[in-house]
Amino acid sequence: MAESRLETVDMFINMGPQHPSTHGVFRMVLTIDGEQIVDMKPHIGYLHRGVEKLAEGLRYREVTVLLDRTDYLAALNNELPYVMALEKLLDVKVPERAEYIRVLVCELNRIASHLMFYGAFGADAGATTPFMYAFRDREEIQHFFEAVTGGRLMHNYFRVGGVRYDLPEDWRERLTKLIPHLRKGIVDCERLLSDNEIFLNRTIGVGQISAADAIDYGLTGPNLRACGVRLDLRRDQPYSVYPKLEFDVPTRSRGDCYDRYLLRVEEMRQSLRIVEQCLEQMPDGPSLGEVPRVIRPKEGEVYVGTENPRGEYGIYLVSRGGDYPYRVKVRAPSFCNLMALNEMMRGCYIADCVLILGSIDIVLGEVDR
Amino acid sequence: MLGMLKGLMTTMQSHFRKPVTIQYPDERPDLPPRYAGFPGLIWDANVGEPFCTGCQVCARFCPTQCIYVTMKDNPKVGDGTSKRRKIVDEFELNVSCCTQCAVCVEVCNFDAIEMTHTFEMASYSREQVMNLQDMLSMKEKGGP
Amino acid sequence: MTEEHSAHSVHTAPKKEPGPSLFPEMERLVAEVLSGIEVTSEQVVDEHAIIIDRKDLLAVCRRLKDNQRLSFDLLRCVSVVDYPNESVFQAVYHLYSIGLKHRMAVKTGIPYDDAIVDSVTSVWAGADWHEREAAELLGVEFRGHPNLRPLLLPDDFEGHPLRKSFKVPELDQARFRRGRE
Amino acid sequence: MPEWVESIIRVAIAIGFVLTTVLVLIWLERKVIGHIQQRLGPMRTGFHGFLQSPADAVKLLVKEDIIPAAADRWAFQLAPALVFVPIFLTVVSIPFTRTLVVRNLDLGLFYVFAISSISIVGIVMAGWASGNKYALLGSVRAGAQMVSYEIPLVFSILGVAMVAGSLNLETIVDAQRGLWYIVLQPVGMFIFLVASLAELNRTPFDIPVAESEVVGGPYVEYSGIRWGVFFLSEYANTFIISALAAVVFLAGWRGPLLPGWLWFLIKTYAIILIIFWFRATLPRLRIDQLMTFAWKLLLPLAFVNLLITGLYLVYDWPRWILFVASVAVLAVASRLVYVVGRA
Repeated sequence: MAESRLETVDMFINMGPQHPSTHGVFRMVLTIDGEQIVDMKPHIGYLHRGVEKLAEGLRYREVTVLLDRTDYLAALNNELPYVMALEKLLDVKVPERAEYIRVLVCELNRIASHLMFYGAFGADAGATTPFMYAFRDREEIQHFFEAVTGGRLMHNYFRVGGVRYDLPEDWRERLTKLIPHLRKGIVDCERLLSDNEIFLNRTIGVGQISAADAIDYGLTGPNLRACGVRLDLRRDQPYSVYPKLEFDVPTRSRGDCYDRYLLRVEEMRQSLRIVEQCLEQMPDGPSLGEVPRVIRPKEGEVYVGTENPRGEYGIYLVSRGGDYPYRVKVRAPSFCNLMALNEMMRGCYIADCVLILGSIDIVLGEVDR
Repeated sequence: MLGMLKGLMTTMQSHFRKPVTIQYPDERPDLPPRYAGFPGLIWDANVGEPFCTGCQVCARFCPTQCIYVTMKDNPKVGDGTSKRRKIVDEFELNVSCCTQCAVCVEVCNFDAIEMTHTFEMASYSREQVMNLQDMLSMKEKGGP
Repeated sequence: MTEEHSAHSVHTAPKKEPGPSLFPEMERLVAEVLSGIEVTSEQVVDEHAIIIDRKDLLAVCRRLKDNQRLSFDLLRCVSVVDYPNESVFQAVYHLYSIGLKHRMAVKTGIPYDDAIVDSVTSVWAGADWHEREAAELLGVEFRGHPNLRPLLLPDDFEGHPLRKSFKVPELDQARFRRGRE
Repeated sequence: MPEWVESIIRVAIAIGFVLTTVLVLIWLERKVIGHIQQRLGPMRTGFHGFLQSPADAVKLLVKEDIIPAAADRWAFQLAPALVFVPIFLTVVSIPFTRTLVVRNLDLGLFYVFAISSISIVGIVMAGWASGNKYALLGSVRAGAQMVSYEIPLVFSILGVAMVAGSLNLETIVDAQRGLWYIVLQPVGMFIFLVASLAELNRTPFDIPVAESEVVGGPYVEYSGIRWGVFFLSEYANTFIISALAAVVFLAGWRGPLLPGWLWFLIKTYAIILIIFWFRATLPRLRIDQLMTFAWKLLLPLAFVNLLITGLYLVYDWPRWILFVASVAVLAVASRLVYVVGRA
């Protein structure tokens, strides 16, 4: 018999929402041909809580509680744009010490978030130990947070005009112990994965996206910088006391999984640098400025974007007077980064799709809000 | 192969380091003073009544609306032992709802509520509610 | 309601006194680039904002992106705000230029009774999900969007939750707990 | 005592030994990996959690046995047995010491590989019968991987058979008097370890059961004791492969001072610990890289090894030449990992 054309049917695979490596309740419907992915359809919304609507029913000071729960791995970084937006509407001056405290805890939170990425990415690649190492170090950061803010993940720490509590008395000792610990932890992490041949084979060239595409899709943060675009709002649109601090904005050129991984490891180092500078430069003074007792901003609207560990976290705050915000729109970095997933996943393997999703480092809490 | 060997050496080294975990129910975590567990009411030992006057500010501001408070006339005002004209009658906190955000502590005008160190919320029922007595004893149980 | 009228009602949506421009440089540049299109500048706290008619939206966006001196290549956010008193939605596009490091906002009004606006996905692919979200949560239709399926809500959900007319039971009631469960 | 009764007793002892070993191995793995990750591992049951595995076994026994509605009932129920039986059959010919062996076969080495490759059928069957796409993917991966790695595995051990001039495991151990075959056959040892890792579905070749991709692969729908049987056979297999490596490359029970069975156990556990160590360190390969690795690197390497061993035998070279040549081959091969892997 001559060649007979075998009729084949596409196989669909539902990855998620209960899949161990979809980083939350994310669902991908994969069309696969053997091990290769033909098509991918993302489904989100399983964690949709309507944060934007709920915020319209809460008083201004309560909204931070909700924003903590959007990107729950970097809660402090989410509170920052909101309080900054509110400060702009209210025209409140923030004392310098408060600004330093904010930067300090934000950068620590960035390290904690990147460590989480590192651990989860290692687990996606099949290595179990990176996860534990990352959590070992992250736990130390959270101990520091417990001492400073009282919370481990949900801090509700930033206030209009400053921060809720001043740093505890023993913060210097705690921090000087924490920094070398983290430095050593990052070295451990690097030695485990960064040069590992299996890991290199798995990640280099996988999930590539060009700089032009990345910008078109609105990627921000480490995902964009891994493509070689040097966009960091801390530097390009300086806010808080970042102009006074010295740090590099690392970039990579290929824009694949490995670059996104390595970039975050490098960012942890830079964040540590910032933390060290905060430790040195921390001025004395009040940690909370002069704030009206009742927060009732004038009519107006403001958009503030800050550099979250995952990219630009923006708050568009509309006030029409009164005790309640009129509209709080959250520009969540993961939400935008996830749009480019399809672009990255073209023609990859099932094993790669897990890695690519991990390398974008999404948090479903802020994708769905 | 070198990269893999490096990784293998790292894991080998850490095998001989001291474990960082604690054996939880036997060993208790070392909580810093600010640690925010569930809120608890503070007892005014001078007068022998809670500081809370049942003004309901915390219930109004609670983002998850897990607090329920009522007030009553303070019986101790009559005999002159207390200056509080109103006092808390009932205080309830829905444990499964409370997110430990500490908004109630912040808005309280009488500094009558504080975040305690009680963080264990496992219970047999979904609707577990802490009433006034629990809220008061919380401070003593796990207090700073 | 004519389109002109709807555009006008948006001008009054958040009432503002016309004051001295906060960003004169930007305003001049934008006016130059958008010559021939009716543009109203607005004073927002920390960035330059323009209000345009919705029929010009695509043209404006394309010019803002392609112009060398503006080159707004990053669409940061698409927000749609509901103003029920004026019977109008306002779509706000926050733009950023990576190369030139400047920012601005473009606003356009969408009347209630004809809630359609052009999709900007052809200009910035990143507008995709933002517009889907807005379409779902506010009930605004984006003309020319490749795939305007619901994004976040359950399939059988009815209504548009981010509209002010949509009442969330928990938030609508007085903020005391009513008796014990 | 008639011979068949003695045989049954020997088999019972061997199987009993392997079953208890499995319990120890599971505990050991959790402890070792725990300490590598700076944790303690199980601590609650017994001294340092020593009773954790029996407790887990009891839990698995009393757990509900679920057969999915979409499953092929018969195949689904039969699969665990098909994985379990061959693995325990191989125990028969593993010599713990010269006397501590169920039955020493002349074709011992051949027998072990012949029997143990049957278990692939069980795994593929489990995946197919589950009526689950993840299980199917996992079992197809398992089939491809295990069949591919069977070949370098067998070829790696062929060198030993050539040098020893026998397939009888006892003879092979005796032939290692004075010089262990790890010295004469380092390439063989390397290929054997790598290929057996793949055969065991262990990191870095745990692709068929990859938790983060196919959520447990062929076993995803199994629960209770059926799943327990898979788990058991996996660890039993780990022990048997390690024991085989100890016998073939590390001279089994041979060693000074200590009794033979202790030497045997020490060597076996050393290899098992290395396997655990790998698991705690390495990430996972991708399926195409895995295939590339097997066919483009391991198999040619095994052939080169055979060639050198053949030349050594034919021309009666001194032993050190074989050693030096093997090390050189290994060095070249480790360099090739880069080149082939990137291709």
